[in-house]
Amino acid sequence: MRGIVKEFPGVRALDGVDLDVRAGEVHCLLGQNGAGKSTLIKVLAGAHQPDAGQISWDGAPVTLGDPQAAMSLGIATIYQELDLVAGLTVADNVFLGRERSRFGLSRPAHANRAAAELLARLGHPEIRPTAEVGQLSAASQQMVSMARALSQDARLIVMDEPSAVLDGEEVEHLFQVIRDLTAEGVAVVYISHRLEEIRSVGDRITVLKDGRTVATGLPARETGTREVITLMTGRTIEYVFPPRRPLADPGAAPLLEVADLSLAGRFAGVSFAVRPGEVLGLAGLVGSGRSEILETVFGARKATTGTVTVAGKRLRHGDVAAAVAAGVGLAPEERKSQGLLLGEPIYRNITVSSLARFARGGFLSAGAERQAAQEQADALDLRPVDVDREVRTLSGGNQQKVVLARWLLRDCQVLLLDEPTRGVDVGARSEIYALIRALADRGVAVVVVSSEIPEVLGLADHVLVVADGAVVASAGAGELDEHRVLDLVMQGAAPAAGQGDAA
Amino acid sequence: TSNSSDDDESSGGGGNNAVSANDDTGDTVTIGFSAPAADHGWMAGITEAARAEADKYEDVELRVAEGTNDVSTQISQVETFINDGVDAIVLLPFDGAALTPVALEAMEAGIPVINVDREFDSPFAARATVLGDNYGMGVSAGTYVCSQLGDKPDAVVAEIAGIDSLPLTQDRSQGFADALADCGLDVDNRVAAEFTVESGEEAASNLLQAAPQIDAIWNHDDDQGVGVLAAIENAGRDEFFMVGGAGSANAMRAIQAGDSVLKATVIYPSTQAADGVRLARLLAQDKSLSDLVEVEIPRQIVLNAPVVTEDNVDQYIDTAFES
Amino acid sequence: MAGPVGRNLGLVVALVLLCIAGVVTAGDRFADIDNVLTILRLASVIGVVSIGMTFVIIGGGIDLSVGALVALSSVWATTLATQQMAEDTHWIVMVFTALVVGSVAGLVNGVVIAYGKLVAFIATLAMLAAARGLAEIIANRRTQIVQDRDFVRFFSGDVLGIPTLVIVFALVSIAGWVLLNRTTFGRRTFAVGGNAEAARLAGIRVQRHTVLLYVLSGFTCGIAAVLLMARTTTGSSTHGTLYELDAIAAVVIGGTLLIGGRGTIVGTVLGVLIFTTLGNVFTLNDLSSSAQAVARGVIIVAAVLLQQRLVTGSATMRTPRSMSATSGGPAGATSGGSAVPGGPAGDGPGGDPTAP
Amino acid sequence: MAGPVGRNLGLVVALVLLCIAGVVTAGDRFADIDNVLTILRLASVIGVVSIGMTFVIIGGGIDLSVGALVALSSVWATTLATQQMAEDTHWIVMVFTALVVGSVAGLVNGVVIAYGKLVAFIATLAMLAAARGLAEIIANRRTQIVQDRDFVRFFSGDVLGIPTLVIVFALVSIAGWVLLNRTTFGRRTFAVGGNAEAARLAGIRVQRHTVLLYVLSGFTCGIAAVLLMARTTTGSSTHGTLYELDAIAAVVIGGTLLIGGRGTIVGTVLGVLIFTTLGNVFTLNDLSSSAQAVARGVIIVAAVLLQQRLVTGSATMRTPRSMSATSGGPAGATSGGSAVPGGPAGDGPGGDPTAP
Ligand SMILES: Nc1ncnc2c1ncn2[C@@H]1O[C@H](COP(=O)(O)OP(=O)(O)OP(=O)(O)O)[C@@H](O)[C@H]1O
Ligand SMILES: Nc1ncnc2c1ncn2[C@@H]1O[C@H](COP(=O)(O)OP(=O)(O)OP(=O)(O)O)[C@@H](O)[C@H]1O
Ligand SMILES: [Mg+2]
Ligand SMILES: [Mg+2]
Repeated sequence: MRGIVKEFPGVRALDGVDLDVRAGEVHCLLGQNGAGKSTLIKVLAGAHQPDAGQISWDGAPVTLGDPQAAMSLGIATIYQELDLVAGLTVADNVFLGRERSRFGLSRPAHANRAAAELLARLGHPEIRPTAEVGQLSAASQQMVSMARALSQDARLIVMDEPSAVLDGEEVEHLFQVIRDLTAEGVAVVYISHRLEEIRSVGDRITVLKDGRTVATGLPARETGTREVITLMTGRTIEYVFPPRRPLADPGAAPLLEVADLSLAGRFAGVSFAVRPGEVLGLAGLVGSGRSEILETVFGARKATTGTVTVAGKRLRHGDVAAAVAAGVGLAPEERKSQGLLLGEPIYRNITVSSLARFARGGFLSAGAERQAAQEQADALDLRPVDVDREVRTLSGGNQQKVVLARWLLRDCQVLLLDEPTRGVDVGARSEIYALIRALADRGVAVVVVSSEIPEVLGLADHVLVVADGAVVASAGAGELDEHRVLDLVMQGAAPAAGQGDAA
Repeated sequence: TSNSSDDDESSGGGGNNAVSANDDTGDTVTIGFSAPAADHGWMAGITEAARAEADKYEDVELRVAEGTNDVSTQISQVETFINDGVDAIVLLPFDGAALTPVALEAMEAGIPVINVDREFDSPFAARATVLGDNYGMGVSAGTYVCSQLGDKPDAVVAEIAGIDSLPLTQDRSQGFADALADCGLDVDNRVAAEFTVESGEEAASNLLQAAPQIDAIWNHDDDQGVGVLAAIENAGRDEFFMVGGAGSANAMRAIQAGDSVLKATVIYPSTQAADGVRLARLLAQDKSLSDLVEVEIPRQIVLNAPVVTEDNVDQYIDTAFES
Repeated sequence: MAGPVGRNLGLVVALVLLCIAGVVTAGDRFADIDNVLTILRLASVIGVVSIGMTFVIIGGGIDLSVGALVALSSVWATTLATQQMAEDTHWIVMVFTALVVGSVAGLVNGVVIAYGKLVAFIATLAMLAAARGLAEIIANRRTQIVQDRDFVRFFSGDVLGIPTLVIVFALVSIAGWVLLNRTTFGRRTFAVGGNAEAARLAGIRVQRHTVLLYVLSGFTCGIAAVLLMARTTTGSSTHGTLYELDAIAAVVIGGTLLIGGRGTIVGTVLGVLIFTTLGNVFTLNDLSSSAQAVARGVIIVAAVLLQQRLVTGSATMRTPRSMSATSGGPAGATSGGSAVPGGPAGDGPGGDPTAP
Repeated sequence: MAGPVGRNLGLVVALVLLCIAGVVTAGDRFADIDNVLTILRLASVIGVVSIGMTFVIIGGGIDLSVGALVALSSVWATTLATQQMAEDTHWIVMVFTALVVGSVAGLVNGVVIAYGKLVAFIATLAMLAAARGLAEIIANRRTQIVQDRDFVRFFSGDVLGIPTLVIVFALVSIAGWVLLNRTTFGRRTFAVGGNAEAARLAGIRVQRHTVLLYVLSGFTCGIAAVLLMARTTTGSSTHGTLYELDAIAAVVIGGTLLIGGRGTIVGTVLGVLIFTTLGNVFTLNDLSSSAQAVARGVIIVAAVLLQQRLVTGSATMRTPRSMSATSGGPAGATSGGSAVPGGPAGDGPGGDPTAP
């Protein structure tokens, strides 16, 4: 790809990008949120038409007018937004657009068998080909996308942040699959914000910044983390967690108290307490039930038993509005479908939970509202700066900041964060870590769920390890290390199998 | 045969009086015409007859508003005519009462209104009124049924009404019930259709199942009657006779042929609006009805609702509307 | 999950209850075979249209023009010229004309929507007005009688006691079922309606597929016109009045989501049967049309509630992301204009329709 | 982005073109102030209903029962009992009755949809049938005449030459605009319609809000009933026939997305005016109603296409996800049943509504 330019109204997403990929290599694409990585690969997949530039395949220039053209060349793409059809089965999704039929009739048995083979190859034989994709966990859906790409017998597979929804073990498995592929001469373009992954699977690196190639062809293993970060951000960032400070008042009454909380069929007997200024981390495998614990605490799911107490006041089960009124905020796992009003401007997304503050007798003061939103946006270094932009046009990291800004504006006492750094680049990631710590220092009680164990360990004061809907360990962050957590997670997972994300 | 040729003949019949000076071309008059949506044959026939009538006069310019079943829209059409300063308005209201205020407004503005078919609720809202006789139609049908079944006190009589929410349907049913009561009969099964062929077929299909044995059916409308007959034929039933309504050419041909259950139909003239147009023209030109001694156009003309049977069908078939 | 019966359990129960009500109130007259055939015959015309509508709605669209297309097809197929041609050759000419007219009008719908990028609601509303107007102009607002006795005899006859109309309906339903569930076309319809962007990225030609869906709907309107011509022995510009609402209601009550991506043919057929049986039971009981209207409203609500309770009740274990459903299901509740909360379809109720 | 005019540029142009057509073909008769007032008076009744409908649709729902609610309110407010009470006290009793009846019926809609979790389409369709049936029963299918002269005089009078009806419409529109754009209620309506799940997680009581939306729609039906009672001096079960389609068409042509989350009051008002003016121009030109129907269909399509071209054309800088629009916009094209592809609203056309 040479000199690719793609303009969106108001944004020049790509401004002359070069990229060359060799057979059999894993080419990593790096860049901050909004650098243009996803846009670039969409151009490569034929989903976007470039405004300028040239794409060559096997040395010959080609035009990719639509996704089909790219596919027929042997380019398979796994998009960042899981682009699956929720209402169709796994097998249907795997072969969508390339269904095999005989006499016009489809052959479900045949497709199911083929899909099962692919999923087994990916290490996920538990995903049934006849299951409906909408019922699967995000991780399983990611596997379906992978299977889709594999089924195309492609010569180039493009993966846009495939590891974002996977936990450590699954990522390892993914890498194994990638190595198998490259061994067969398939080229892979791999996008991720986790630099350590790049090091372990990548061959060469291309770094994008503001729609331009700032470096290409760097050897993955030899290039230092610091150097890469500097290339991406234009500055040096310490990829570290902010220091913990001792609690101002270690004896303070817990702000959030959860006692014996259960949700039938999902998790049971969860108890914990978070004091003001404390960060509680929930570690565990994907599908262990951490998200559901958060959602239940928040009232988004109606608890079967147990109590949730905020600042001494018991919350009604299943009543989000009451939780919000009591000063609880949730940054949900699925940003786009659960967190954001995609079609609305940024400022409205930020103020939606604090409308009462800007209203007198129900009438909004638009000026005050926008200004308050703008302040939050500036404080979080949100890009673009213009809070009138629609949220849907923001890159993932910035969308996450919008959700955080919402609760910051609301002055929450208790903040529940579900995978707060998913899809967020290193720069922004550090900012978010600092932010979380700063909030805690202001006396907020924070609960963080993350699939990245180092993140939980680095960020939290206290860690709960969750496995299969039960808390299997509870310890201060200092008492645990990554291996210990993994052990706990695996032990917990083993006996109670059959309830995981097999679906 | 097209309707206009029928009308030519009919006007030839009624045109005997046209030998008078009334048919001489006078000052050109603009007449506004508004009627409900032509969603069934009779209503379509109404509008068409009005247009055809207007075409016959060089001195008449007929302005036809889009047929509508929304009274609010119809009101605005009349308002438009008033704004336009037409010379007269022929109005077949979707709902007489609802159109009364705007008709009053027109009259106050000095525009004579000829009310057709559905009566206003104020005598001042129209200069002249041409009415079909809905109640009388029911009475005629009922009387005919009585005449055929009078000796069978336990005869089963069924009724297939038109659009049930219209007051005119209620009038017809009332007349029918009253007339039947006179000879000790009553309506055993009643269904309502929507004046369309299809709804007639559907209503009749269900009706025939509801009543395994029937002696007589009165169907309010010959348009839907086509569907009713199709349903009867499909069900293979013929133990009863049927009386139609409105008097379409189709129905009359069937009566003439005598090979179906349809033995009679009650006329509900589809030329009312055409009469209205004539009256409007005369009013606008300050003329009078030539066959009357009276120098003024009468205030109200109620049209007869005769029963057409095999015996007298020849007399009516030429003025019937094609549906 | 769950067979067609399981998934449509509530509808089946509603229909059975309705039949019991029919038997109790009207006894033999209801249970009579002739009466059952009458119900089926009445269901045939609107049923065929509803099958086409099911495809359009699953594909994420809507077709308000079906009634008008039935009228236009029936009128065009019964013009003097067509009937003359039919007389000279064979009545199949009339059938053919109706099908072609319906399909071509559907094609126009599809092209305007897929390539002109008009909202389906507006495009087909415009077609509704235009097609009915055109039908009136062609027919000159007359009811056109079908002269060809063979045509009428063929379609209003029966085979082994089953009316041809009903057989046609059954065939169309089966063909629709196979097309939806057993062919590539069907898979793609779900994909296009469920997530058009994903479908496009998967290489499906979404626009072309959309056009085909509307052609299919137009085609079923053509079939319905033929059936209606046989049933009423006429072609008329008033045929098919308000079919759009009836068909959409049958499809939606059958569990198809108005936002697309999910739906079943079996549900639609049950929906049609429920509505038709309802009318029949009312008539057998000689209910006034006003009382019918009120009862109809109440029964519709009851039937759908029943369907929801039955299916979600028996299926809580199968519906994973039921978060919104259990906690008071607002997503569905308000996107109610489009989503079926609590999912009458029984699969993944409350599943946030916007989630991938 | 862009003021109301900019965003509705296409609609304004369409309306202006229509007016030019009116002036050219009907000259002074069209441009006459009386004629303009006639258009506005006609627009008032359906306009008020459309304002309520705009809220419901932006909130992700739909209300098919509006016409029936207008009928029911008008009938209830003109029963002998009510009129007697009004005579004993003041005609405001009739107004009050109409508003309460409309609101309560809307409440029933809302509760069934939000808490009973019925699809809005089905729930309000059922209400359509039930309310009209009830109106017929109450009125015994007779047209009820308003006896109170003061009532009629008040509403059919004018202030400074502007008819009271039009003033009411203007007030309702302004109130609607303020409510939608300047209050928390309006903001929540967008949120609930745009993403109910996200709205719920942001602490909005989605179900309660949904109920309020339908109550609001019912309330506007009550107002419309009062206007219609004044205009016709009657209450009748046939009032408001097919208002549901007219109102939805006006709302959608005004750029409000059927899937919710986006829409404007100004667009709706323009949509209403376009439809009303169209009918007026037709009447002035003495077109046959069949030809009118055909022309209406064609003009609707033309107007929407114009709106799309103008807004997307002049606004490429403002329309972010033009991806699908440029690349053959399938998302919008097929979810056309719900989305407005090419977005007449001018903002974010073709934004794939289903993508997460
Ligand atoms: N359809 C679109 N319309 C308008 N702007 C867009 C569109 N898609 C992307 N953009 C903009 O283009 C730029 C590049 O976005 P892109 O999604 O390619 O970033 P990215 O590198 O993949 O970021 P992330 O790491 O967050 O996924 C961003 O500024 C984004 O806001
Ligand atoms: N409503 C539901 N019905 C059935 N199963 C569900 C439901 N919601 C979630 N699950 C399943 O329950 C398990 C726990 O899900 P949860 O999202 O809480 O896990 P998690 O630990 O947060 O993992 P992740 O990182 O994927 O979010 C998953 O397997 C998920 O598929
Ligand atoms: Mg990206
Ligand atoms: Mg989670």
